[in-house]
Amino acid sequence: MSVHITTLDDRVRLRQDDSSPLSTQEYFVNMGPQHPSTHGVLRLVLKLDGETVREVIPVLGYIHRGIEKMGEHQSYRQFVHLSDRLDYLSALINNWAVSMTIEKAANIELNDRIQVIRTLMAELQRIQSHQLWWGVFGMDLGAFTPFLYGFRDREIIADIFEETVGARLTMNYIQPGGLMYDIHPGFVKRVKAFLQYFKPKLAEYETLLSGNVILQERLRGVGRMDGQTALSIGATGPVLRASGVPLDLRKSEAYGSYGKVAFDVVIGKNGDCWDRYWVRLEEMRQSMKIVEQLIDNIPEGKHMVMKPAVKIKLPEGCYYNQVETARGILGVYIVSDGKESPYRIHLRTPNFNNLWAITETAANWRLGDLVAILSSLDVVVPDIDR
Amino acid sequence: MGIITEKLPCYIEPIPGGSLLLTSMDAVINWSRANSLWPLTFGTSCCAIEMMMATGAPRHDTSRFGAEVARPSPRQADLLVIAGTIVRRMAPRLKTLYEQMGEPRYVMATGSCAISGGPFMYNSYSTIRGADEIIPVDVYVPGCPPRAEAFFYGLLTLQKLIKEGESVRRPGERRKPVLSALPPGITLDQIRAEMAAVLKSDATVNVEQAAKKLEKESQDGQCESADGCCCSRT
Amino acid sequence: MTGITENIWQAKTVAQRAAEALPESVWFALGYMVLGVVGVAAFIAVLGMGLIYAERKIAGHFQCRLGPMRVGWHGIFQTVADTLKLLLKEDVVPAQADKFLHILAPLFTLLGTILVLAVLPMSPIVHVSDVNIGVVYVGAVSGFGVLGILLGGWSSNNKWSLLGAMRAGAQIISYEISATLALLVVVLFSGTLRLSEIVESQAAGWWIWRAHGVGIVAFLLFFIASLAEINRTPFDIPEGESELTAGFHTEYSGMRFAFFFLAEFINMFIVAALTATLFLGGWMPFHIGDFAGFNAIMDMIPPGLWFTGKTAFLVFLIMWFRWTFPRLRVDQLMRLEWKVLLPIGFANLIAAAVVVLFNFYFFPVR
Amino acid sequence: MDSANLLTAVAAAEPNAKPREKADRAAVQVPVGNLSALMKRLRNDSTFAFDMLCDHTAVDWSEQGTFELVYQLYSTVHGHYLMVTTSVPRVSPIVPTVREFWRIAEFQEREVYDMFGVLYDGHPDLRRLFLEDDWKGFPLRKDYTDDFMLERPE
Amino acid sequence: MMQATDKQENPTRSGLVTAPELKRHGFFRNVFSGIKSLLEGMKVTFHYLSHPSTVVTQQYPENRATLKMMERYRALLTMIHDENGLHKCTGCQICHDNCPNASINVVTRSNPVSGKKELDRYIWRMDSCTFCNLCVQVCPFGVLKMDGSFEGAVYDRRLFVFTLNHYAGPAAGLLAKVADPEERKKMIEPRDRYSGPVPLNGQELAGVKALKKAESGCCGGSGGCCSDSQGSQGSKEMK
Repeated sequence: MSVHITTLDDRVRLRQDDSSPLSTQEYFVNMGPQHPSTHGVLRLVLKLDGETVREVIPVLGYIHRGIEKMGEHQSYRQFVHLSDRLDYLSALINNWAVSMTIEKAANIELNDRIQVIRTLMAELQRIQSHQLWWGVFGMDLGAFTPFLYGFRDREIIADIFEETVGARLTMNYIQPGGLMYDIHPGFVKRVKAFLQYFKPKLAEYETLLSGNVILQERLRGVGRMDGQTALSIGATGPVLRASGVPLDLRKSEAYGSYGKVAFDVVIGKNGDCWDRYWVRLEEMRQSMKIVEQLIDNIPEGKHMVMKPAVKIKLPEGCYYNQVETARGILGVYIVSDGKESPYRIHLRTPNFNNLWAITETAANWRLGDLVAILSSLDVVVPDIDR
Repeated sequence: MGIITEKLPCYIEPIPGGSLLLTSMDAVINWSRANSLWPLTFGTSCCAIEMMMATGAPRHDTSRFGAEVARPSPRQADLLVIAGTIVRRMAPRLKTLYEQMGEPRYVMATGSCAISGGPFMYNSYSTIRGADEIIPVDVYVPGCPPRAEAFFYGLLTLQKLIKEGESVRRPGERRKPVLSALPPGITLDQIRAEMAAVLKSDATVNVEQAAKKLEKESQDGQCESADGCCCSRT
Repeated sequence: MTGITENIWQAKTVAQRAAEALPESVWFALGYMVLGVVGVAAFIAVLGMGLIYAERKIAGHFQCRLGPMRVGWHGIFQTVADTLKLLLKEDVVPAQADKFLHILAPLFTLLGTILVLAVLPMSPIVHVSDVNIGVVYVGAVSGFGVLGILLGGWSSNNKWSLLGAMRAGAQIISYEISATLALLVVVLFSGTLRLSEIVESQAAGWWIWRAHGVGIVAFLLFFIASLAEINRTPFDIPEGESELTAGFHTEYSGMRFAFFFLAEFINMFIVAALTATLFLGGWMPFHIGDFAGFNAIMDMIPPGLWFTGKTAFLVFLIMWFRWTFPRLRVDQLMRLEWKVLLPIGFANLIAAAVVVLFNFYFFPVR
Repeated sequence: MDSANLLTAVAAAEPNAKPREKADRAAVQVPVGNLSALMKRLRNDSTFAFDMLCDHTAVDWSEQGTFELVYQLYSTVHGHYLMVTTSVPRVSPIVPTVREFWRIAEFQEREVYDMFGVLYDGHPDLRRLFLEDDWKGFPLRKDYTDDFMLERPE
Repeated sequence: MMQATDKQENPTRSGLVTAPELKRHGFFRNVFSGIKSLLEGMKVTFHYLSHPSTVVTQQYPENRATLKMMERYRALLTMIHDENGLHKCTGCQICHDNCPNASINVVTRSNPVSGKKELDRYIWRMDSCTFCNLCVQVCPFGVLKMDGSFEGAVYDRRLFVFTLNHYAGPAAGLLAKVADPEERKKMIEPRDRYSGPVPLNGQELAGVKALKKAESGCCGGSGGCCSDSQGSQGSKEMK
């Protein structure tokens, strides 16, 4: 048996290298939990050699709220609202993931209207999430204005959500058995107005940031990760696709209404920061394509196939289901013992896996590159910590 | 806080006209502090996004309040916006951040999680039930998360607190203005009228009593009760 | 041309007046000096606040928003409130810091900027001191800034601060070379080190185009290198917010942070003003060859306004850069200097020497 | 491969693996002793080619006195899923690590250790992931108690 | 790795878009294309500077009069009272059971006249509410709704505990059956919207006990601890 339990102190111990008089001394620096570019309360312990990053040790748990434990005490319907607070930037998709798992387990059949609206909402959420990422990415690289532009355009989708859902960030809209509300009468008009507005803005994004020579120099070849490593690390979403693996559950599983729409899977070639940047930008375009195809074809039907007051009980067994959020695959694992609340609920969150890519990619890059790589992985810390 | 705000008042007070000077000093100092609230770039979860919407989105734009200069270093920040859940592991760090901030410092708890633990109040082994268990909080902004306008309302409430509750005469102490007992948007008259409509004559007695009490308290300007509504800080 | 301006605006600096007055009365001379010092101090404070307000307002409009709005009319008193608050904010010196150096550092940074301001010919009359080796002096005293930054970063006892300070040190010293090389081009052309004489030598045309292509290259070199020297985007690496929290001034608060903050903005002004002085004719009006009528109209605009206008344009350009570009990486920054700007600078200097030596002018120099 | 074929293939590869009942997708149950060998086979055999470990977690069956460890595997080559489970006694929960096959297992196993106290044999850096190093107890165990935690009032 | 491409389902629709390679040119071309890209970026930002119509800022405290929330926006839980000031709540506890974190406490009493179980206080804790809307959804009588008034910042977190019902007594339908107005008056008792300082600790809050304790405490159940009768006018002064 070689089980040896370590602590962080063991991990951050320096080995002095005196072999050569020219050897430089490495040192540890804490980046976070409060740091502008860790996007929340992620803490990275960096082993630096001058400006060069030798090792990254992520230290987690600064926003670990114990959602899985709470889930064991809540009914299935109540748990959906907790999933909002995982990756709050794709709250609707998280709702969908939990609801879909429950629906599959309880054999609830949904009508087309619900599926189409869910797909629409998920794609809008994906665009919104990528808009925020674009802005923050620009800011992490020192350009402040994209941040503002990203948020400006994000507000318009927030309006769409606010009108139909009644909330701007934590939605609890997609529920087991349907949707909380039917879409608002003004929904279609607003979405179309958004599509019209956002297309030229996306071109502007390209001019302002993608075309910029400084940005290209900062991203080219930085933080390269090949497909095999990405798979081994379990990275999903744009991070995996940028490494050249065309895994997109929207395509391979074709849940919701994704089977009925035409869209392309966006992949990168080298798996560097530039590819991750570009994949997300292009995904916004693909998402708009999906929205365009669906927005005129919302079928009639009810928005709820079961009453909200009905208590859900899943048959005994274990259920695992995945959806593609804006950041990758969100898996929901429910173990039911036939009661009202799950016996165990586990969330396989995309950011948890994506984060560890930093340990593979950031070594021997500069501090500034570390920020770029971290930003290109687009982690949302509460999603990691749960 | 320096000489001006700590020692000077003791010397000025006895001089004839010194009291007036102090009052005008208060006005100027509080004006500058209220209008220059530089927040710390700190956010833990969902509320941080809405806070960024308020501070970052051009539609809302905190720079109108002079509060867009988000400082990454707590030393230079005046306002600590606790945007999001605070968990047990984060609590000591939050305390450190607060301690690193120079006086005057203000704390605003936005969102249910920072106020009370919110969604993670029960059955969570990790979530702190309210940031005020760790550091003193000046203003609470409800919402989950509060929208940008609600954030601004909180900022205005904080400005009111600074303008009315601070004085160079009592450095380090912040007296909270008379608290709003009623939910926003509801006046006592409204309640009175509604009650009267439902309950005709005898039922209004209760409300009248409450009204008298309210008036008395607002004349006194501060709470007399012993349970520490008017929190002062050291 | 020079004759006209000389007649209208007799160039006399505060120091010259003080020197003239010295034989008459020591007190009179002292008065002039005190006037100069107070003037510069007031000028710095007002200028700093104005620039910060302008930056925030302009940034706002670049970003589809309004900027400060609520303190006074369109937020005009915003920076006044900020300054007052910063002055009254608690001044924290970390327990582990080197207290003496920690306090000294922001003073050094501010000193560097004040000393440069002293020799800037803002107009023929507003000119505190006209040093005969003005160009050398500017190069020398602007080094105080980097000293302050290094001291601040070192004494804070914070790894981020130190990283920021080291970045600043490497960056500023490297780019100083390019800036000086570009500056030498102007010295070559005008044949003087005195800033007022450099301005006067541009009466017939500004160096940026009178020196053919050489002038434009030198102008660009100087402007880029100066941007890097004052740590503005895209070269704001020492205080790169997303990388080093707040860089070298992470541990500074209140008043001392305000010094750094102020110095940053005054430096921006100085760079703009120096560039205007060296390449865009300083307070010299814009003249086109022999169009006497046009030139006369241009002469009617006071030189102070010319100087302000040119400087404001350059300041705006700097702000425009800041709100558009991402920042470079440390090694890219160094590569840009040593592999791009420096060779170009040397080539340009040699070209300038050739031009001067063989007298390849379109216009007569003097 | 569809799930029936997959189960047959796994059974052929590892005779001790039995299909896990009450699962909504192809799932097998193996004894702890065979876990490492099976995982190696699943990872490297081209008929399986499970190149992605989607998820790894545990379930505390406190009444039966066991932890059930769950591995969700996915193959991007074949596009099939497999759930592998194994049971260890709660009193001595020691499992071989699968880190050598999938890098992410290192961190997922750390999470399971953090939450359940399952020990991984051969893990290079087994320490708490979310909680502080000196945290007492393992929160996701069913018998976890904590004087900090509040029950929801009824 | 690329063989996975072939295995994708829906091959007819499955296109792949690949990221473009960044090209490198010679030194001078690099410099010029670089400068061109910078200028293009500057053009974008200058466009916004030079077009004040692109400013999208809504000035919040100034636009309070015209600011209108979306009808579904969830910011404040309210109990619907009809034009007679009557609500339909029967105190059935369904909302309490469905509330994810017990932000709703429905306190019931037995009516002094009829002896029936009815609503005494409907206590809502805004401080812990997640605005998930489940209570509104599950209510069989449509008693609740979410209101859009978001201005709720206060200095004391105890002020986030609201009593939503205006009176303690039977629901509207039951009250309508009582013919005698005198008897009606006896059946109901007023309740302010704000219930006064209720202990914050969740354990203590649970149940009537805490409430009674609070009522007998310093400030009483009605007036509230520290009060400001100005209510919403407060923010106007702040300008």
